[in-house]
Amino acid sequence: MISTLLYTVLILSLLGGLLAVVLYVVAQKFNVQEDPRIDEVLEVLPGANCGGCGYAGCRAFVEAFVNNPERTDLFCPVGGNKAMQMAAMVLGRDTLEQAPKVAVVRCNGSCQVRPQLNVYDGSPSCAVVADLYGGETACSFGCLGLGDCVQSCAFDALTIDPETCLPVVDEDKCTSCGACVKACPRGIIEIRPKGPKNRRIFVSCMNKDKGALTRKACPVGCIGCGLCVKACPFDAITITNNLAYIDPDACRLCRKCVAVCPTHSILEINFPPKKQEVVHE
Amino acid sequence: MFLTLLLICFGGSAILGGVYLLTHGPIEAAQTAKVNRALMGVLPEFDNTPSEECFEMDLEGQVIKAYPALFNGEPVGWAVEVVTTRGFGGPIQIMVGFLPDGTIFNSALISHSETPGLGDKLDAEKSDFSTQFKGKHPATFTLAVKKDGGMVDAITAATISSRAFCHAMEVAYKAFQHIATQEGGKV
Amino acid sequence: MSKTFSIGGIHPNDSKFSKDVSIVDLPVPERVFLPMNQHLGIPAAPVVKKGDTVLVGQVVAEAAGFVSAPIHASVSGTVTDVGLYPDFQGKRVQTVVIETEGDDWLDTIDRTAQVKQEITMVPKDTFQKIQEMGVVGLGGAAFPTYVKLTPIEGMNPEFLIINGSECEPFLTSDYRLMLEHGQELMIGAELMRRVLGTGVTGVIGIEKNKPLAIKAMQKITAGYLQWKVVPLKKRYPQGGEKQLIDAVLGRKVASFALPISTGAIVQNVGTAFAVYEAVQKNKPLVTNVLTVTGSDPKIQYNYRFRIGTPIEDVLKTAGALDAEGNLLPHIAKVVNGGPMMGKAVVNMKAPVVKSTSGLLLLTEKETKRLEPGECIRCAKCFQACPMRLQPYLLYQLALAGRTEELDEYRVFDCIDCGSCLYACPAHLPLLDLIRLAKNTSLKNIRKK
Amino acid sequence: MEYILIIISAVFVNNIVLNQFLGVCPFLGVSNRISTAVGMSAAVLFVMTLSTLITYLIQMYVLNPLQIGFMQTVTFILVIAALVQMVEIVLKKISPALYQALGIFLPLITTNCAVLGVAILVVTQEFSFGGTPALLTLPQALVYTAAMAAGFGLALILFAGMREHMELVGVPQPFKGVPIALITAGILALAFMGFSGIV
Amino acid sequence: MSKWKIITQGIIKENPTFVLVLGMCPTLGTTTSAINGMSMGLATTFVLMLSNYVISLLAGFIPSKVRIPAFIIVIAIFVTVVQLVMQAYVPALYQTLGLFIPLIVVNCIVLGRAEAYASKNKPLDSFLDGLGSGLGFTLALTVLGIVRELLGAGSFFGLKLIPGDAILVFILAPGAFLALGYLMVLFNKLKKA
Amino acid sequence: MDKLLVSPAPHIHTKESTKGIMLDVIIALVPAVLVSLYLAGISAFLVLAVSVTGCVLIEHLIAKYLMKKETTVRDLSAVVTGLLLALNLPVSAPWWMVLIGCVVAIGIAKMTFGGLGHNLFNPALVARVFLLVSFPVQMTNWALSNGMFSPENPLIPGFLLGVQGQLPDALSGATPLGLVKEGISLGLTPQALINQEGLTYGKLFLGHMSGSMGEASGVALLIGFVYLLVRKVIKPIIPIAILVTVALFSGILYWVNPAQFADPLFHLLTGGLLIGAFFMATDYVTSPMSPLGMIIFGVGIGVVTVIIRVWGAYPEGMSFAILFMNAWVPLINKIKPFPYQKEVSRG
Amino acid sequence: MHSKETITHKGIVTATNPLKVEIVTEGACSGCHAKGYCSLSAKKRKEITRFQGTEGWTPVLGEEVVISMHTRLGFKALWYGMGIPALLLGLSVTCFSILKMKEWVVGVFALLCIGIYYFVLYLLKYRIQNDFYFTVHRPNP
Ligand SMILES: Cc1cc2nc3c(=O)[nH]c(=O)nc-3n(C[C@H](O)[C@H](O)[C@H](O)COP(=O)(O)O)c2cc1C
Ligand SMILES: Cc1cc2nc3c(=O)[nH]c(=O)nc-3n(C[C@H](O)[C@H](O)[C@H](O)COP(=O)(O)O)c2cc1C
Ligand SMILES: Cc1cc2nc3c(=O)[nH]c(=O)nc-3n(C[C@H](O)[C@H](O)[C@H](O)COP(=O)(O)O)c2cc1C
Ligand SMILES: Cc1cc2nc3c(=O)[nH]c(=O)nc-3n(C[C@H](O)[C@H](O)[C@H](O)CO)c2cc1C
Ligand code: SF4
Ligand code: SF4
Ligand code: SF4
Ligand code: SF4
Ligand code: FES
Repeated sequence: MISTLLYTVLILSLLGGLLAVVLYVVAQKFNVQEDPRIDEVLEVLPGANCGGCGYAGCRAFVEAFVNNPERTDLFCPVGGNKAMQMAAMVLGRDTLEQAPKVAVVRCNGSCQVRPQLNVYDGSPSCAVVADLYGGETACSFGCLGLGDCVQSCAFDALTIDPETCLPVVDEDKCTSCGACVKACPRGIIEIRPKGPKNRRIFVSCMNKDKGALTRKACPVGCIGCGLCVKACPFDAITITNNLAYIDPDACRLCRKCVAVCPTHSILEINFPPKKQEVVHE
Repeated sequence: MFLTLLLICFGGSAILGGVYLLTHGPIEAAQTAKVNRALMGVLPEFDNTPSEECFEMDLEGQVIKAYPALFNGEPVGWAVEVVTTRGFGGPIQIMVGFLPDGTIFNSALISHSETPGLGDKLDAEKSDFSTQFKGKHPATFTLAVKKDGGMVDAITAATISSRAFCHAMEVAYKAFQHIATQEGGKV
Repeated sequence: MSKTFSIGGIHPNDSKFSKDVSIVDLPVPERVFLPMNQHLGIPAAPVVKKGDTVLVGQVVAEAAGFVSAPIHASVSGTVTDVGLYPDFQGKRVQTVVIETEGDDWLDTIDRTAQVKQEITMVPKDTFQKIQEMGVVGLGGAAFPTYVKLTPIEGMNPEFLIINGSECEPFLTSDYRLMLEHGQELMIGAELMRRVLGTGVTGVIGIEKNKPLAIKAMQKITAGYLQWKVVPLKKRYPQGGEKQLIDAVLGRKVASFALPISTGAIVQNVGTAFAVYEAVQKNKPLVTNVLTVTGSDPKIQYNYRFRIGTPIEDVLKTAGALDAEGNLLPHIAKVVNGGPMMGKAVVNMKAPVVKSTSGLLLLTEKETKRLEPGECIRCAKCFQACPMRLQPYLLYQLALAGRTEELDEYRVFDCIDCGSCLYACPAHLPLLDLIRLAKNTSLKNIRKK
Repeated sequence: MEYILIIISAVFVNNIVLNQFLGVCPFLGVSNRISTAVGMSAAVLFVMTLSTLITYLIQMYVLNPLQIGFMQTVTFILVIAALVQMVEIVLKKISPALYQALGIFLPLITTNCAVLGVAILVVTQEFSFGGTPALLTLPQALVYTAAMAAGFGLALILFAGMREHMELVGVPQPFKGVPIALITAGILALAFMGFSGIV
Repeated sequence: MSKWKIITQGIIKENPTFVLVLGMCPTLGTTTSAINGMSMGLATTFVLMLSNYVISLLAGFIPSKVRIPAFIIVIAIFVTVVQLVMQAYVPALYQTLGLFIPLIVVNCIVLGRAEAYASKNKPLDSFLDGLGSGLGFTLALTVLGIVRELLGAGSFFGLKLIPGDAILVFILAPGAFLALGYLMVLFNKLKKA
Repeated sequence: MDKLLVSPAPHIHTKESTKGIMLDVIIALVPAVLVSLYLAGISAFLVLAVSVTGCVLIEHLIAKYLMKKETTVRDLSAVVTGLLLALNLPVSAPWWMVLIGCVVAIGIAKMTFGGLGHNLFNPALVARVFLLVSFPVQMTNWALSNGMFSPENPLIPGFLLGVQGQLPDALSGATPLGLVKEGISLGLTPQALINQEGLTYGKLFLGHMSGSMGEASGVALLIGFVYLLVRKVIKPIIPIAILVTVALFSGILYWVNPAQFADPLFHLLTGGLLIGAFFMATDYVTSPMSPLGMIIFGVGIGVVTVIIRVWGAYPEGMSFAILFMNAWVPLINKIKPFPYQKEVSRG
Repeated sequence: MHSKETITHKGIVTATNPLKVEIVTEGACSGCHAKGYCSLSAKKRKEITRFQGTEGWTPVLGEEVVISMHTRLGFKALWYGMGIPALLLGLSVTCFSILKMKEWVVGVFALLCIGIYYFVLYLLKYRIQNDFYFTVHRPNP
């Protein structure tokens, strides 16, 4: 009996000592003390693992964010400012506020207005069509309508409107992660600031052809006439390659350009409808 | 630092040793209880402690334990503990109780690793396979499954286990005969 | 057993309905469009401007680099525009437009039908001539022929293979050429052989579904010591350069290697004929032969056409258009080329070009793709692929966007033959995605 | 012959993962790279055999003679934990290059469950090869351990392949990840049932 | 966090089996019947509670460098205690659970909770945390045991519901994997709903 | 057409389709189905009917209500699974057991993985093995005279019972393989057993009803196999590899000790070997793609089959062997086909 | 990411001259949803120092990089570090058992053999090192 107790104590102390030495050395040398803040920050982020931040996954992003307090460019587009503020709060530091952004579709050529010249019968992928030919209509810059962008969106923010055959962005769901921008072979989608009160104005066309050609292909395309440039009091509009572009930072939403555009290719979003009528008169 | 660990080790091992010492008795008691329970099941009423009077013998290269049962000093039977390796999943250990004339009083499954749902029906709790041996005398009741020309109803889809059980029975009976002839059936 | 290539291949119905129709001249069109990218490589540079008058055979654009070819006027008349015009796929390319006035040829061109047998030109001049006359490969890729004939250091040509397999279903222009102009194209082939070197052996590979052509060419080659005809088993894509070399010589061209690395050079029969005309007749590549075909038995023609003729005009002559100039109602698709590799025509105002070998008119029933299902892993695509790729895997990897693995499974080896997509019983758009993946893969490789 | 029986039994009939349920976590967790699975298997084989050798000796020549068999669990886990770590330290000291290559190549060997399980099985389970059941001798014990590890490897490697297939063709969303792995393992275990009764 | 929440957290939101996928081996290996599964779960719970409690008590004294070895020793000791006690008082159960009792030592839940929770929290909370996690584990094992027993033997906690044999696979190895796989999907569906 | 149709090349496509291929397999199974109907009459019909409708229905329900997508039953693959499952069951299988089989085949083995083309294991075989392990008694002992379709039931006209249904002495018993296995364990020689039970090769080849329905007739299966080959639905590589391996392996054993091991022909003709080799090992989805892979696959099946038959607990090993090798398929498919050409070759 | 011929691993640059990169290896149970929970040895930090050029780009301290290595090298390391000793273990146990030594002596000797092997490996350290080199890349997003 006593011997049993003795041996027990002896053996366990011996082994415990041994284990302690080994594990001590190991802990000293290799063990990772995971920063507990990483988990805490992860907790406050949406955790979509979408890669919109430029990192391989949320965890990688958080690691970079926690370990590099000096980097102010790190931003989770999905969680937006709110999440970043909370993350910063967890770490006790400040973040730079970024203007909220949203995806906009820069093509007006719905299937009702753009004459269809042929019928495509290959695999339903914009990338394949773009590789093959100019598309079903005469505009070789416009949306192909097969929804590669829809597929790429992890947040169900995009749908193809069956009537216009154009993608529609659900502003509430869109996180401005930019996946659709990468997916579109035609470069139709742009991530733009949401604008004050979610109001924004942009040229909804990508056609870089000369005006006459554009007109033939699509009645609502930008013909590069330059009227909007003249109309804009803030020098926000430039024309390159027969295509107007409105600089979101310079634009003050005066909507003068919308009124003058002969092809109605400048879109205004979320403005009260009443005024819109005025514009059209 | 090491001191702390050593202390923990020390304390821990003390606790452990203590628990061991405390449970040591009950563990052994549990083991004998198990044997006793089995003995009670396979033998008619007795008033000695067969587990303490057990003796071992060598038969067919196997160490077999035999327990004598007495009532009022009279031998009322023998319990024989055998192992067979012919089971499906591994060794099967059973205990068989014989009346002095060789009639099987009862049998009990002590340990086995047969397939649940198939071979484990050897267990009296799971099927009445083992009850068919009750009260039979091996001289008149051939200890083999019917397929092999014996008189035992095998468990369906578990002929192997049934065979093994019969085999174990047979070994037990041989051991009993051995006792009966060698030791004269007396204690 | 006749020879064929060793890997994969399919057996579509060969549908050569127009094979008994002789080649006739297509009327000279009112206007021709001469795109500057009728060959692989750098587009040619126009040397005429609006208002210039030109004669047939006159240079309108010059080669703009080593891998490039000059372009000659195929009609006489006035240049009415030099600008961007959509090609048959709707992509805009630099084009010279000539309004036809009469049919006046440069007088240096020998327009007699008489076969000029004797070869007088030395190889060096022959080579020069081929370049000047704008001869490009007429087997499909339109690779400038003289580039292929340019010696590469360390690679000795041993064989010149004339590609008469015409493995694409429907098409018969090469076949008719062999029947009607066998002698001429043989002279063209011999000319090229001499350019490559006197030690080079000439081989003409013809599929067995063209027994008359085999016989005709065998007769003609009897007069040439270094030439022989190799009959080949009918199997698509026998005409593919790598497959043909495998079939004829049993040699295989490695990934990214030039065919010449196996000692072989492949030229199409049409190319050989063009070389004959260029060298012996001093005639630039301004005409070529195309087949207008389809399952409609009434529209079966082999035409010699002026390069730059609008597709509309060709189809009108063939009777495929109604009075208003619309396609007949049963025709759903016009393909520039064969059914396996040809490209669907989008713009019928666009012209047929140097390498156009046929206009195929398909009905909706024949060509409409069926609803794709799930890959049932039947391996038919794998068995069909002549490059021993795993199309089902490439397709799935492409869908998943796993580029690195696509390279590992050699997506860049795909020759676009379409066998896999043809063979898939689940009707998956295999090649659509493989092609996309291949293009990205090649882009990445070029970057490195 | 008995060695062959031991091997067949351990690899196919009583596969450590599919039948004995040891080392299930790493089985479910190791990536779908086949090379990683192969590497893991080899590493597990080494670690398992080495630790069994030591625990076997401890059980037979220390615990049993001293009659403190109840210390088995405590001693084994301490020994195994120390050993696994020690292999790392030793390798690092011996050849940093080797060590670094292994670090990039393999995940850490955290198969405690399987290692400890097998170490205990080896010293407690009785085997019979026709005769009276008995504990394994040292060489038998080592062969048994190695075969167990090989069975682990087999399951792991087969699984890596299947997982890769599933990743490519896709499984319905609710089943992604662990559930489909478990179900596949279930069907694999069904297939392995065919081997039952061989030993 | 309220004491109650500490307990429930481990049962549903962070259920060790269905959500965290920890300790798969005992989960699969001991659930041939409901009672076996439950016993295994309770044995683990016991170890979890006590080790959590003791580690939380000791945490202040143990230098962080030897934290892990100390934890292992504490846990191993409790496991051995469980082993001895079971051997003494429920030997039959001990036999059926077999190997998996000593394997509690390497169950990730136990060391994991010690490391992640007990070493940083108060003894009572740690005790409750151990209880919660343990109950979550027990719950999962019991449910799996019930399902397997019901399908495989037609009985419920040993009570025979249908006569004769049922679908035998479910008490054999393949059934363990299949049942757990589908249960996991079900649990996640229910959790979401 | 007023608008041109446009698509990437190629512009013509094969006339084959998934549905057509499945239909071919169904047609190829007709002889085997007819033989089992002829031999066992309405009992066979019942099993077939429950199995096929069960599989189709379950697939439909799962696709429509659980996966919420277009139903996939129109590709007929569920019918093939149902037919093959039925042919893998004894005629005496009760309807509920067949139904459990359907749930396992379609629900577990096929749809859980995502449906046609996604599954790793042969659905019909998963179901068979599942049932075999769960209900060893019903699955290995063949007894026609159970349930309502016994010859004693006066309401059932004799012809509906099939040829063997009228032979009371052939009504129950084990499969030939089971008999031989059992006998060998009792120390009899295979030859003696075969003679004793009257298992002539002719009978084994032409038709008998002791075992699964699909084991009934070698010749019916062969006809179906030839049909599949002629229609180019399958390549013969896998079946040949299996048969050759089994013949060789069992031949060697027989040569070593004819008293303990059955002869190769017996092995080839009994059990599910033929139906397995012709119809189940060749399932596209669960077999390798390349010829080399197919050989490895077939050889593996052959070896495992013989090992299980000779040494294992189960009398029959084909189903296990195919499932076991199914697990290897992804690895086998990893063997890259020889590249078109690595180095430039000259002649 | 799944390329077969090379293995890649994420790491962080901890020194630039000479280059040192720290990697974190995780436990085998990476499928386990509670990575942080089991910390017996779930995560370890290892330093990689043997690099073979950086493809014309200088890594910055603290930068995230990707290390890649031929799979072949991994197997080689495995073979040297664990494969051979495992074989040696088996071999020595067989030999000593055949010599009919006592079991515990066999065991101790077998352990000794492995010890000797590792010692030899230690002596050959520099020779072996020449075979093992890794490359670093920028992570591509
Ligand atoms: C997984 C499995 C477990 C089995 N378990 C047993 C068992 O425990 N006992 C047994 O006798 N047979 C068992 N068998 C069945 C035997 O291998 C054998 O088929 C049967 O005993 C002979 O059939 P019969 O009893 O119907 O004559 C098992 C079979 C398998 C496949
Ligand atoms: C799949 C495939 C099929 C081809 N089929 C033919 C053919 O039938 N006839 C032909 O002349 N060229 C065919 N080619 C083109 C040849 O590969 C090769 O480019 C041509 O014969 C070279 O001659 P050229 O330069 O004179 O055109 C095919 C190419 C591919 C990729
Ligand atoms: C850059 C480049 C250089 C080539 N140089 C040669 C050459 O020197 N000799 C030759 O025979 N082919 C040469 N080729 C031709 C190709 O191998 C091939 O014949 C051509 O792409 C036509 O292919 P196809 O007609 O089979 O489609 C060259 C191709 C390219 C892209
Ligand atoms: C040649 C061939 C053999 C088939 N064999 C089987 C089979 O053995 N079992 C089965 O469930 N389905 C079989 N199918 C049908 C189908 O492929 C199967 O249901 C898929 O595995 C389901 O994804 C077969 C199909 C073909 C074309
Ligand atoms: S719409 Fe585009 S930017 Fe917005 S969430 Fe979807 S993919 Fe991201
Ligand atoms: S926006 Fe781009 S990706 Fe989306 S449907 Fe249009 S072309 Fe396709
Ligand atoms: S298109 Fe490419 S992948 Fe398809 S069969 Fe031809 S070579 Fe192979
Ligand atoms: S041919 Fe189609 S269905 Fe068959 S393996 Fe290839 S992709 Fe899959
Ligand atoms: S419990 Fe995780 S490996 Fe066993």
